[in-house]
Amino acid sequence: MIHDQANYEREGEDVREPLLSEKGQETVDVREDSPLPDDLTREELTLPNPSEPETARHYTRLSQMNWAIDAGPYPLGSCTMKYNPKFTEDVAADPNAAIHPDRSARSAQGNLELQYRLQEVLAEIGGMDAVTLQPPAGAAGELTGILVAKAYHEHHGNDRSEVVIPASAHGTNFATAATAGYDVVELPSGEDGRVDLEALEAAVGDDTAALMLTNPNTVGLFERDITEIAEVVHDAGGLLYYDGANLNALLGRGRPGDMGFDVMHYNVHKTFATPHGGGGPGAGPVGVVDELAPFLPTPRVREAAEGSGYERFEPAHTIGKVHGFAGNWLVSIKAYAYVARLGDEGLADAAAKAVLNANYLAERIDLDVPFGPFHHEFAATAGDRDAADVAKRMLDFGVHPPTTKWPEMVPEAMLTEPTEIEGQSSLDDLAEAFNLAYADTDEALDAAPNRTAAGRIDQVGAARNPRLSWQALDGE
Amino acid sequence: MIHDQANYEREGEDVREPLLSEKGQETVDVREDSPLPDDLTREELTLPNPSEPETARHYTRLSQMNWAIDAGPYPLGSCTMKYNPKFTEDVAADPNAAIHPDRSARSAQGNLELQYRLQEVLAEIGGMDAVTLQPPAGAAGELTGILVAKAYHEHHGNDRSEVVIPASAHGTNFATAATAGYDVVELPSGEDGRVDLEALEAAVGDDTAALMLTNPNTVGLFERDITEIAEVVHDAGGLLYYDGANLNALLGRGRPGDMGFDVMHYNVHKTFATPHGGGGPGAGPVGVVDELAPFLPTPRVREAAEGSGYERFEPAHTIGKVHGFAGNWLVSIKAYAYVARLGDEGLADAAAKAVLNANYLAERIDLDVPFGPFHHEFAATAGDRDAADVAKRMLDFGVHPPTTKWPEMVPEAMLTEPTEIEGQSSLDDLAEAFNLAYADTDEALDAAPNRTAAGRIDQVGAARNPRLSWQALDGE
Amino acid sequence: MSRANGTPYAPHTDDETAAMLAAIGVDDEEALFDIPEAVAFDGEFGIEPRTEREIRDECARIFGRNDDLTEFLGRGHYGHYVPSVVDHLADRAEFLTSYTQYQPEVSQGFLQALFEYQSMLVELTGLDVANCSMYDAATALGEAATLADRVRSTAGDTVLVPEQLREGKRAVLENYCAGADLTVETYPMADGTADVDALADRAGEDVVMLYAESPTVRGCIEERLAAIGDLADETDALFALGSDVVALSVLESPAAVGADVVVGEAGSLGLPTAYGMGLGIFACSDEFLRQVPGRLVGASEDADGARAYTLTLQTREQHIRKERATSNICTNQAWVALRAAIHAATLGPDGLVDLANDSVREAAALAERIDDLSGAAAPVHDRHHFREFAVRVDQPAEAIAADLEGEGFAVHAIDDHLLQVCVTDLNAGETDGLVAAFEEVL
Amino acid sequence: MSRANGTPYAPHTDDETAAMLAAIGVDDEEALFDIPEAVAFDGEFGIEPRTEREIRDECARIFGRNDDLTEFLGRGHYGHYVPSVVDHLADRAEFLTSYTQYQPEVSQGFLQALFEYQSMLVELTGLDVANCSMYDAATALGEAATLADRVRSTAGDTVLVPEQLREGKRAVLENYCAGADLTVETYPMADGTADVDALADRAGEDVVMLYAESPTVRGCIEERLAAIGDLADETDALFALGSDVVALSVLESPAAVGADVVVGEAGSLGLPTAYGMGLGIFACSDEFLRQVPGRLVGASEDADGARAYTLTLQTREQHIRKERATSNICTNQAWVALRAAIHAATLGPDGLVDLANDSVREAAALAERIDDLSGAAAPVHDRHHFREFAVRVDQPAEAIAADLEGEGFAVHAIDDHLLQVCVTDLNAGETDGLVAAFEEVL
Ligand SMILES: Cc1ncc(COP(=O)(O)O)c(C=O)c1O
Ligand SMILES: Cc1ncc(COP(=O)(O)O)c(C=O)c1O
Repeated sequence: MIHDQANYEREGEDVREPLLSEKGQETVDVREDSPLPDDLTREELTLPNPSEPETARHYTRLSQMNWAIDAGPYPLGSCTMKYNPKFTEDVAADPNAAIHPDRSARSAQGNLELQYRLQEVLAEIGGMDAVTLQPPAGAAGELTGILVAKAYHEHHGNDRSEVVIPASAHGTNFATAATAGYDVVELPSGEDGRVDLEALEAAVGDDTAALMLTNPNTVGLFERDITEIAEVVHDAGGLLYYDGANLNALLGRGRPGDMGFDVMHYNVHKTFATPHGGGGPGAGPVGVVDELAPFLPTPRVREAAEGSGYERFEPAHTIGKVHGFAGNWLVSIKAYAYVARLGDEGLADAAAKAVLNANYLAERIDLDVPFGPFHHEFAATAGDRDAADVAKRMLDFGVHPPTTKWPEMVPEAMLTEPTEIEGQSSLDDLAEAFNLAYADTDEALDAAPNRTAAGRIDQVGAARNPRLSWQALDGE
Repeated sequence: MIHDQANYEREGEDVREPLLSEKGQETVDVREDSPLPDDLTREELTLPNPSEPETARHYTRLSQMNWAIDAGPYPLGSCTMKYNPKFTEDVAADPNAAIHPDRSARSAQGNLELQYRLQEVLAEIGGMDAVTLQPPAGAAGELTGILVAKAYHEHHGNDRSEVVIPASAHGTNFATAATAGYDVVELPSGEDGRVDLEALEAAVGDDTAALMLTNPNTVGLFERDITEIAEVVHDAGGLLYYDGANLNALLGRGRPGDMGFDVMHYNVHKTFATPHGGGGPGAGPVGVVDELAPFLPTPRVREAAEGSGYERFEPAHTIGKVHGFAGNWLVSIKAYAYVARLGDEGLADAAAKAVLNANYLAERIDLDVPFGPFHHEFAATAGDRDAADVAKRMLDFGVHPPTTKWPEMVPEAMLTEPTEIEGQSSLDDLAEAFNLAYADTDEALDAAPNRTAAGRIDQVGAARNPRLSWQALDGE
Repeated sequence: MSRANGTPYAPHTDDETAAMLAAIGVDDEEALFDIPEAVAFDGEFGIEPRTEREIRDECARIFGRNDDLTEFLGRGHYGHYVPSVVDHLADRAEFLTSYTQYQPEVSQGFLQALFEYQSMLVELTGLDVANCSMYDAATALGEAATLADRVRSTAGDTVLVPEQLREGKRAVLENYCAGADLTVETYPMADGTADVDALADRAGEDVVMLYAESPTVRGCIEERLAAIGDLADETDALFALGSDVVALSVLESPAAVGADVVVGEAGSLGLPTAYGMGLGIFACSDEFLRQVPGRLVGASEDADGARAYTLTLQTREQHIRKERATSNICTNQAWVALRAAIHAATLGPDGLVDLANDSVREAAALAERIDDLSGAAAPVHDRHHFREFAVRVDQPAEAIAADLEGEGFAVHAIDDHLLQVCVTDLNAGETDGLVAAFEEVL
Repeated sequence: MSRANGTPYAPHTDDETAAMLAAIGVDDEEALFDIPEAVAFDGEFGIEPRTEREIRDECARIFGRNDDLTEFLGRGHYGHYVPSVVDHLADRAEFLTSYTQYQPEVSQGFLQALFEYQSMLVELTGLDVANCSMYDAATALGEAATLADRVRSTAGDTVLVPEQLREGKRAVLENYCAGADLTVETYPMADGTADVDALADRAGEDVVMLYAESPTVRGCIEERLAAIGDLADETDALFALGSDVVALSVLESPAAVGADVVVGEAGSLGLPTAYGMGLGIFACSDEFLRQVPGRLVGASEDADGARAYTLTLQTREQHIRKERATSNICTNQAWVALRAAIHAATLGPDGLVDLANDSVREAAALAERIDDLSGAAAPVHDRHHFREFAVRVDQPAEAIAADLEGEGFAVHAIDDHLLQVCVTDLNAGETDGLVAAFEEVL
């Protein structure tokens, strides 16, 4: 397939759709009409003031210059770009759900009920005992989980200082552990791409607060030794944290709770198909086993005394809060609607088709895939080609390329996760894009992309000379 | 400006986004599960069965291959392509308004009230005494109006056989008169582009049922002699029909009723900014003076006895119905919301800005504009260039071209109506597109357009070898 | 850079307005108007501008005055559940805010969608050609009559329609017929469908078009369509069949029973219950291709030889053929056709057939339950029903309908002692309530 | 071509599944799973799949169980009327269903929108740099503390915050501070704003960050921000200012009062009342550019020399810098930032300033009316208020709030005899009702 992306360009001026500021700004004398004394107010405010038709056109054009899952395949590995069912938007737009978080529990029974229901289904799916919906994204879920683990250890008089993380883990795992005040112990990958038990044993000890793991891992391999891994960590008094980013591969076939994980986050903008929105909002609910439940953020929601609905409560040893209010509520609603739509069968089928798709696509491409058997994603290697260049060239063929150059254990990695939503023909399109790009000349790769709104962008220059606002462009 | 339109193309196969049927069809054995006897059912049904993600992607891609007012200027003369305020969509989506037309009046007071209110404001705006909302488009309004005129004449024992229509009128005027069973008398345009009073006097007589006129006319000229025109027609016993397509130029500055028109339609998808939807749905309410009110379609809506709300009633000599139910209801709602948003001032300003825009744009382009002073639209002439070719070339410059080759009184006409919603900069874009295209080489014009999803399309071939369904493409 | 009061939908700042006036060479916008004083308007409409939010509140209040009834209403306007994806896709601005596809190169998206809609109708009717919409079933029927007038060289001028026909449809037909000097006459019905024997007696050289419906307005599935078609054929009358897009997915193919033209309603897909707003079907055989009313999208090639779509056979249309056009229709229901096509795609043939089968089953089941009540008999007609059926009540129908309304349910009162009840997926979950209400009021 | 039961969001027909399995060379999907039996799950979740329509009905029923109250609630989460155009544009699938802009060439649209959002925040704060979002005001405050920890080489580890601070915000801050070994301490308030004299006494070398808010959680506009900024400066502490996007349009520019960082809430534009869902502001001066948490969009050039946008300075971020990243944030609130930007564009500076001015005027007017009632005094603090204010009541506040709830109104009970009331454009039309209810229950 060939895709020309829409473009609106002003040739002489070397800009595409002009900035709102370039279309016209207005300066308001703030003090003129102000009910406040002058010393409390600013003098003036200068902002764009487009009319509604101009606003509509501006953002319509911008949107047309943006790739999306509704335009075509978007197989970013580790990102689980699923189709976002439209009806979930309508459910979330219910004005009755649009209430203030400080409502009394009595007057917010509807929201509490939905929160409770979502907590329950998530606990079931993850094999966990208790769930909080508060964390507003996966990384926030990680922080919540690690803080819960920390509180648990401290509560038991255990001062542990390290979190063990496989080298192939997502950057948020490392950053989270650091944010929580832990030292990071990086675990080198085993030769088969999985955790090396010996290396784990060497890394784990009295200082180990937790091991953070995702399973299948970031190249799609199931950690077959998960029972042994759990034993090693638990024996040392550590806890097992499950990074839920890859849960889509396990739905209905394995539950972190059953594998020995003590705490996990769910990445609902991946597994449960809530829209990524160009980088959020997401939601990262956290599930824990019973022993950790008293440490979860406050408030949680539970059934109240019989027949009296739902109530909020503060867990006995709560870590406090990880979001000012109840997290990304609209996202919670969409996740609930998605899970309800699929049910047991649909969830299991989602996993099956996600794994089928990854395997089929890997079969169809000319690039090597060093590790296996993989599940919902695989890391192909671009070999002696630059993975980033191959990716740029793929853009010309009507698909979005995979995640590139990560994880590092695969050289020139192209981490690919088609998810269950692609059919055979779009997987064939993807494979063709891979193969055409991979086989193309160096010159073609250098010159790519050619059919996108913008040509290859100078990212080094952007960082060297940061211009981060239209104010910074002024006078250019 | 330069605009590349989005395109999804399958090169080898010479198709863009494949047809739904090409993506996969399913044949269902209808009788297998049918509660009906075999002799009442078809054997099988074959239709596409895309999954929801495929459906979403299909129509998202198709939409990206379609120009729209939200993408840029769309100055089709006589079409009044305004910005369609988004909030009117939300108002029309109110589930409480989504009721069945056979509801009792008592249980449908809300819908009746909105109908009544819209009737009232339209009557006020047109200077008419009574309004029906039933006609589902402008042409349907014309037919309604002419049938009302006919019924009126017949009621008064007048059997008149002709409708007089200026040569420059819209095709629907002619076709409508014919549909209503009238002979059409075509009135040649005067030298100044307006109705020639002498020609009119010659054309009008005992057989004249009505004169159909739009004012300003289709090149934007106000019929200055409208009072005399009305006299001529009325003196002969005829009625004056106002084609509301150009009402946008008159809002708050002139009312058809005050000019002597007896019956008119409002084109709400032009004047009142309801979306054109790629060719409908529209709405063509009809207003009449008191004498004609008894002939309007049934039912109409009026206030019931004091305090008891609204009721439907059948006009004494109704022509019956012109739509199976109450017309395009959702469009009526949007029109009401638009009029309410603008109010008196806004409506008058819309006309002012529409006229300002047309005059400014005409000033900016290199093409001649033979007639004037025009109001909301003008007919430029492409002179010795082919207007259709110039239009195709304009497509490459990020604008939609004007209506071409109509009306015929202007050679190689480019009938241009920017409406009030374009600002100075987009008018300058439009002017630039006009001028670049007009000045371009013959070869460039022949080869245009180049940046649209499809290149120049063979329309003669399409008509010579009609393939009107995917079934007709089978085996090609 | 500020804006004077006026329409919020014009972008002009005061400075821009001034610059533009200066470029034209006039002092103000008034100077651009060439309206003689005698006919100029300097009054007020008295319409207060309101904010977007005020209007939303106002209209919500107004629509809130509709009673909250569960509707069991049909008779030509049907509500089915419209999947959310239909709204989301059809509302895309590129579809909603575009005009008719006069420049096909930049309008491939909508053209292809309409081409696909036509193709779906071709499959559903079995006929060769379907246009991309009429306003509704009633106007489509009117257009069928004028087509018959053009293509049939019988001596006659009679359009023969069933005695039981929705009043509004008949009234619209009359208006289209009047201009063509056609006369509408009726043939008798027997138990909710055509009385074919009586029709055979009535048929003759004066008939230019014979119209039958299935399902009929009473919800009955016509059992002898082929026989009716034969009667039309015998006198060279056009056989026009009226139906509904959902029913067409399971009923005998119109082509198979000899229909020359199919008209009817397709708005039962894609549209919510919309106070009667519709989407007229118009399909016919190739023979009448140059006489079809309305717009047609055809496939062609572009300069690169790739398949492309365009409006075609436009010489039929008013903007070219003027008073000799096949119809005066211009703006039609394109966006509604798009909605119906998306809805059909979402259902797939499986879902569509299921919906149709349920329309038969639910109607039969509900009729049986009502029949069990004393004081009511249903279905009145010994026929297979689609979505709806007539109910005979001992008490006056109007009174019963009013009482049911008091209980929160709307049904049709169609004759002194006849009600009509329509069940679709939207109200199928509420039949218990309806039956209970019937019990209450009978 | 049919589909087995399973997720409705996978397109595979049975035939396709079979063909794909054959291409891989396995018999069924099970064979592709490499999960040891010991940890495999073969139970059931017990989740019944439901149709789209059933779920819509179910959720409508659930949400219907929220009482229909008119809310006068604020304290960090504010609802303003969101113009319809915001929904329509932000809901465009190209925005809503896209990922983070890792391939900028194909993501110019969203990148430009975020660049514009950053620019609006730069104007509103007067600072050089604004990121393209944090989760909410509370997490943004937490991130400010860790930034302070990184950039300030004071000996101390104290984060000094107002004694009156929303509980949730403080709790979140504590969690961010804990990891950085920072301690949160408070300074006293005087009449709803900082007690600057007491603060001067408290300030010292141990303070790494001094945080003040305007408006404060009590809705008071801080009058001595510059003095507070000076105090921070004196000990080289970071001066972090908390505010709200609407208030920023009229209040003294944070840059002018010496703020190093601005955090706060921008979700009061673009989002409806959303149960606390928000949009965290994070802006700071150039000095801290390499220490900013979260995503930044910068301008650059493409191969043709045309301006283009891209995520930039990514070496700050977790996916590159791992445990040395400036924050662990990855997915943020991009789409909410888009909504806020569209809302701001729709208002323009005029509309935004009007909204802010009304927030001052309406609060003052409502406080006055409540003050007139016997048994209540408002505003409690002798300050200028923004949107909200405290009310002292003679009776227990909890009881009054509960009684008001019985009358259909929600307000905050913030202390034994203190209520808090927030008025925005959304409820300004309902103040008569609130005052009447107060009269009823006092
Ligand atoms: C493996 C893994 N872990 C954690 C995260 C972080 O999740 P979020 O972006 O929701 O914060 C991601 C996100 O891409 C991920 O892929
Ligand atoms: C002058 C004129 N009259 C009548 C019509 C017909 O209106 P409609 O398309 O709504 O049927 C048009 C539409 O373009 C027009 O421009």
